[in-house]
Amino acid sequence: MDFRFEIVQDYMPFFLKGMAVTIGVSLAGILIGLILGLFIALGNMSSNKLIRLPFNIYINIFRGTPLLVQLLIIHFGIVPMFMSPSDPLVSLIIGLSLNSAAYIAEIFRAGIQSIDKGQMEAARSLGMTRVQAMKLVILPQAVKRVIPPLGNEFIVLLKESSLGSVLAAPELMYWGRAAAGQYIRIWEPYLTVALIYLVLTLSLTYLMNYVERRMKTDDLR
Amino acid sequence: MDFRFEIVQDYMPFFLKGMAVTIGVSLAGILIGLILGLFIALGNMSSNKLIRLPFNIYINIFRGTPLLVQLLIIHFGIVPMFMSPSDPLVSLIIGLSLNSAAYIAEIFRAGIQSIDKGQMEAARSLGMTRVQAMKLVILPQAVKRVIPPLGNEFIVLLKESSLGSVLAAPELMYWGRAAAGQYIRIWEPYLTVALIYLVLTLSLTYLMNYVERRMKTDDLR
Amino acid sequence: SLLLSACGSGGEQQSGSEDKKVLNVGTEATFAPFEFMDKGEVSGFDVDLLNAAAEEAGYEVDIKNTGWDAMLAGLQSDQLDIGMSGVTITDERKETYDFSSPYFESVSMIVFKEGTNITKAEDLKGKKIGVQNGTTGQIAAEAIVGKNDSSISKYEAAALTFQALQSGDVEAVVTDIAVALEYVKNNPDAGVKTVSDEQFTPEYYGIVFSKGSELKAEFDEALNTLYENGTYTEIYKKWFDEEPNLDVLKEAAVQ
Amino acid sequence: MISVKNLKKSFGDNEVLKDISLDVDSQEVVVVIGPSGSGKSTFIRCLNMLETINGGQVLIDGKDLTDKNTNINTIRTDVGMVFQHFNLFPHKTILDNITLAPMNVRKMKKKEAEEKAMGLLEKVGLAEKASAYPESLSGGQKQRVAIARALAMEPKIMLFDEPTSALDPEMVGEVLEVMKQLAKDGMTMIVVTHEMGFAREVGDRVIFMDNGYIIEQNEPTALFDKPQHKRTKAFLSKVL
Amino acid sequence: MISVKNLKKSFGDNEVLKDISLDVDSQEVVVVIGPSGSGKSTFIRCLNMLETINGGQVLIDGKDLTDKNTNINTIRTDVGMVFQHFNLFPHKTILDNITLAPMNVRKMKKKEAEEKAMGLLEKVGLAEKASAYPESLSGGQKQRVAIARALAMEPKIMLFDEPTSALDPEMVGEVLEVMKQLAKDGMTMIVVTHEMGFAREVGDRVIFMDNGYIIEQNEPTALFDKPQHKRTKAFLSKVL
Ligand SMILES: Nc1ncnc2c1ncn2[C@@H]1O[C@H](COP(=O)(O)OP(=O)(O)OP(=O)(O)O)[C@@H](O)[C@H]1O
Ligand SMILES: Nc1ncnc2c1ncn2[C@@H]1O[C@H](COP(=O)(O)OP(=O)(O)OP(=O)(O)O)[C@@H](O)[C@H]1O
Ligand SMILES: [Mg+2]
Ligand SMILES: [Mg+2]
Repeated sequence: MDFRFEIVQDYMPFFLKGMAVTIGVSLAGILIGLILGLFIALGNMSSNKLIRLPFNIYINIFRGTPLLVQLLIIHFGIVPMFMSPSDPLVSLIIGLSLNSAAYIAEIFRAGIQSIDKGQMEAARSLGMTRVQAMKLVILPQAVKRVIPPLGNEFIVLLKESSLGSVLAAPELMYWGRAAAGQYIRIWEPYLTVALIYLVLTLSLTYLMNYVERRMKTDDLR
Repeated sequence: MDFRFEIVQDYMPFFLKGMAVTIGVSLAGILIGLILGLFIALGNMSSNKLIRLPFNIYINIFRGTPLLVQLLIIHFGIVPMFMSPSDPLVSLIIGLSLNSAAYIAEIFRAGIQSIDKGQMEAARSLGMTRVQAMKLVILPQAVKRVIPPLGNEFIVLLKESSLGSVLAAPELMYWGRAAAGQYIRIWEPYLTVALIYLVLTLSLTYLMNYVERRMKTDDLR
Repeated sequence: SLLLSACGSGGEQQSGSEDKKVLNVGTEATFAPFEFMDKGEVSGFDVDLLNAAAEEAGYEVDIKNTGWDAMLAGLQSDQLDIGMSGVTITDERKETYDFSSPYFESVSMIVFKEGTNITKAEDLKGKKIGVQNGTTGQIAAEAIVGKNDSSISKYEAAALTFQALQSGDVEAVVTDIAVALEYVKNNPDAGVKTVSDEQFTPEYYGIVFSKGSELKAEFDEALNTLYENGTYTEIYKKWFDEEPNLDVLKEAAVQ
Repeated sequence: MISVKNLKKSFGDNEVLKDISLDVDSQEVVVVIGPSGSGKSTFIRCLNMLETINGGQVLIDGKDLTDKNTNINTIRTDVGMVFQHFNLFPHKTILDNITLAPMNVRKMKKKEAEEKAMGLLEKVGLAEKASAYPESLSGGQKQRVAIARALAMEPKIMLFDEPTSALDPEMVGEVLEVMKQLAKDGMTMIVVTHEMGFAREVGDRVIFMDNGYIIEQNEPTALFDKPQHKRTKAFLSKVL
Repeated sequence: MISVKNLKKSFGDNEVLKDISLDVDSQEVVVVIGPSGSGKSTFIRCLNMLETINGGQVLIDGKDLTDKNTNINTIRTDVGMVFQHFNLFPHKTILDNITLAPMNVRKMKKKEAEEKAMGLLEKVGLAEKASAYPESLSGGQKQRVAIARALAMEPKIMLFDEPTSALDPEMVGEVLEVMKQLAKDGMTMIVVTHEMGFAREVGDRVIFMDNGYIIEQNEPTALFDKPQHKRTKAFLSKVL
């Protein structure tokens, strides 16, 4: 099979631009997802069943349906209510945020529940309210536990942002498809794009491992 | 916006056929992924760095690149070398298996490492070899710990099998796209397909919760 | 907030009442040579034609590569005024959208690997066929072997359809002549042959508007003008290197 | 100071406390002993509402814990608790462990809280560890910090749940020493422990619990040397 | 039986065993005491190669552990080990816990292994628990099963690492009783423990370790009543 490097060359500026967009929307997605996810995790851990219910539904819907469908609904059903015309980048960021929030909520829940029960009891026995205990004692400790799974979630998000190409958000995969469409060839654009994703995710993996190792050294158990 | 139910009706037989295919390939994917994943997990936990290396590379590549690209390479690059004509269902199953194996390997590793170190020490101190200790003591206990994350992985797989539509594997999403192509309307097919995915994943979630609860009651700690 | 916005836009009064209205156009630019990304720019036959027609009708168009699904959703939610993406006119689709009068006669062509025994459309029977989902090629092939027949594989993009041919997934690809020729041009050593057949009923591409759009009449008229004044022929020759058959289009428009 | 009447507590079908009544005077030191699973921990956890009470009544300093209008957080500031496994906050320095609750619950000024904390650290002999993190402390040191942390809320009552049983033997002494001092200073204390020496020396009263009941109670010497009940005898014969 | 010469062991930069030499005769019972972190666990873990040895020599029944040709799995069947936290296999019944190694390592027939296991369970007084799972046992019962499990491999030497320090006080006695019986039957034993009563009654020799060295060793009465070394004195004053 011949591999026409000039296709890669031609499209490289676009791939690089697309890479920047990919990184940007993924970052935005994880950051907003973090805030939402924390909120959802806390709601989903309420002792009141009725309060838990909507959070539980949220998590199940966003984890249970394909992100593609979520993105379409958000881009064409929801965002247009606030913004016209809706910008695919905005929709993509919203979609990634809402979707990752569901996963991040579960990460937070696992992290919080992994903190020894004695910590909550000690805090309460000193007269702290539940909220104070959460804020001052549990969450600061949970943060460390959730960093590795959050790193994984970021990697997942980075790859899933490629669905933005369906909304024509000009991220990496969008340009891969554009190149494939122009030359009616798949290998050159898709292999290049895959390689760029791999570089991104590997860099992240190594960064994560580094952070984890550092955290272990100055672990304040 | 009008919603034309007759489109859903027209395509329902195809959606149901597609659903069966989706379930089938996902099941095949997770089963093969389990066997491969266990093997990779054990390899990746070897004390020998050189043995670990290839397993580590495998995991990083399959977790680091978009599944779409993996499927394309497998279907158009690799399977044709062994099989002619190549069947997209076979490629989809291979792709899902190889991809999920990477994630399952990490699930197994976490499960194995979560077993108290004392268990391995007790087994070794009785004269068991490493392999015996693994087989007789560690793995049987790890199995319980990995069931919940494996359930999650199955849900992920179920949704990701929708990428099979790119290879024209006749799974659920493929028929959704076919319907969308015929009527050039997206909401009827995609919302229906999303609903079917949701039903599948929710059923799985409840099944999983049930299994988890049962396991807790007859927990043999 | 009224106060604030008044302050914010203080200097520049919007005086564009005489400016041409800008129409939002969606397309899926992976269908060379009709529409594709030429290194970042949406281009192709459809693009040139629509620009000319809009000019004629007194509009400006903002053509964005929205992707297929997004184009449809955009039309249905009125975020887009026009869809222009080599969309085949069918009765089923007319229930949802309005189409301009036909602007292109799409004749299907069979592409197959050297050595495969295909000389006419009937030879497709019993063979595995690849088509691009929702295109004229699909309609043509389904006319021969039946709707949603299991011998037909529908791919999302032309590139995938041809890749499937290369890897042996399918024995024949049915697609628009222009696309087939574009593929052969881009992949000279692909080892494929092409054959066309009168039996393929011609299909027509139309510009897509949301149901009941006033634009339809204006663009129909504009297209007519382009046929008459030679602009259409010019654009056609630029992209396909041959003379268009205008009579066919006019005839089809009457139906 | 503490008045418990017919206290009942179940976990699901498992009735853990069956009918506990007890009065503890101000400045009294009560030692609770009994076999594993007898409900000792559950009992003292009920006294600061770490467990919800299923029946009976508990009055702390006159306030009824079973009354819905009672603010548990206020009660808890009156009742300090020391746990078997210390439960120090690992992400905070020793000083911050002690000042956290005074500053956030009592809204004490940082400076004031820290001065007070240093005073308490002095008292438990760990002033020089103020800026260390819990992980760098030995078990005995951790438990002394935990005591200081509870004292920082100026409780009227201190509860101890086997404060020395997670410690290496050579560290038991230092913790008991601090507790003895506390008793001498007049703190009202309820102590679950297996340290019979401590019970003898410091306890005003020893309570023997088994199977959710208080079986026997008496002055330490009397209880240890002349247990009245068969079960008390059986238990003491194993432990002494 | 056991001969340790200039044993050295480090974890990274942390030299935990600095220069340990010791000979243990057949049927001898050696008790090891010392402060937390002194290296007691590390020392006995070296004796069945749960830790790799960094320097010196260990001979078990004449076989050199530091020799590469020595099969550690064979050595380990000669050296039984009992851990502080029992480490029973939670997914196996008590009987299966005991028969697992004999059947898989010694390739014993199931029937034979089970008969033997029942004999051992009889010996530790737990025959009626044969088909129970570990979770349903008390700490003391778990530890007795752990001892039976180790004995099922017919070891020539038994190592105990604080076998009673994770137990509730009323369960300590039953475990020590089993160990006393074992000593009486002539087993060679090395026991890390804080139970000074046991050391006095059963030990042939007591070894005091501190900071990676053997500081002092003697007959129990002599060591406890007339410690020679300052550090021994300091330690004993805290614990006795
Ligand atoms: N959170 C809980 N949920 C269910 N059962 C519990 C819970 N806490 C304690 N129990 C049960 O209550 C009984 C008494 O437990 P408790 O901890 O009060 O005993 P204890 O006397 O403190 O024992 P120990 O000396 O072992 O600490 C036990 O049977 C125990 O299993
Ligand atoms: N796996 C390990 N990795 C690193 N350091 C270790 C490891 N095991 C033990 N150590 C260190 O070796 C030293 C001695 O530990 P060891 O467990 O042998 O002491 P010990 O005398 O048994 O104490 P204890 O009475 O608390 O059980 C300690 O400083 C400990 O931190
Ligand atoms: Mg207790
Ligand atoms: Mg130890």
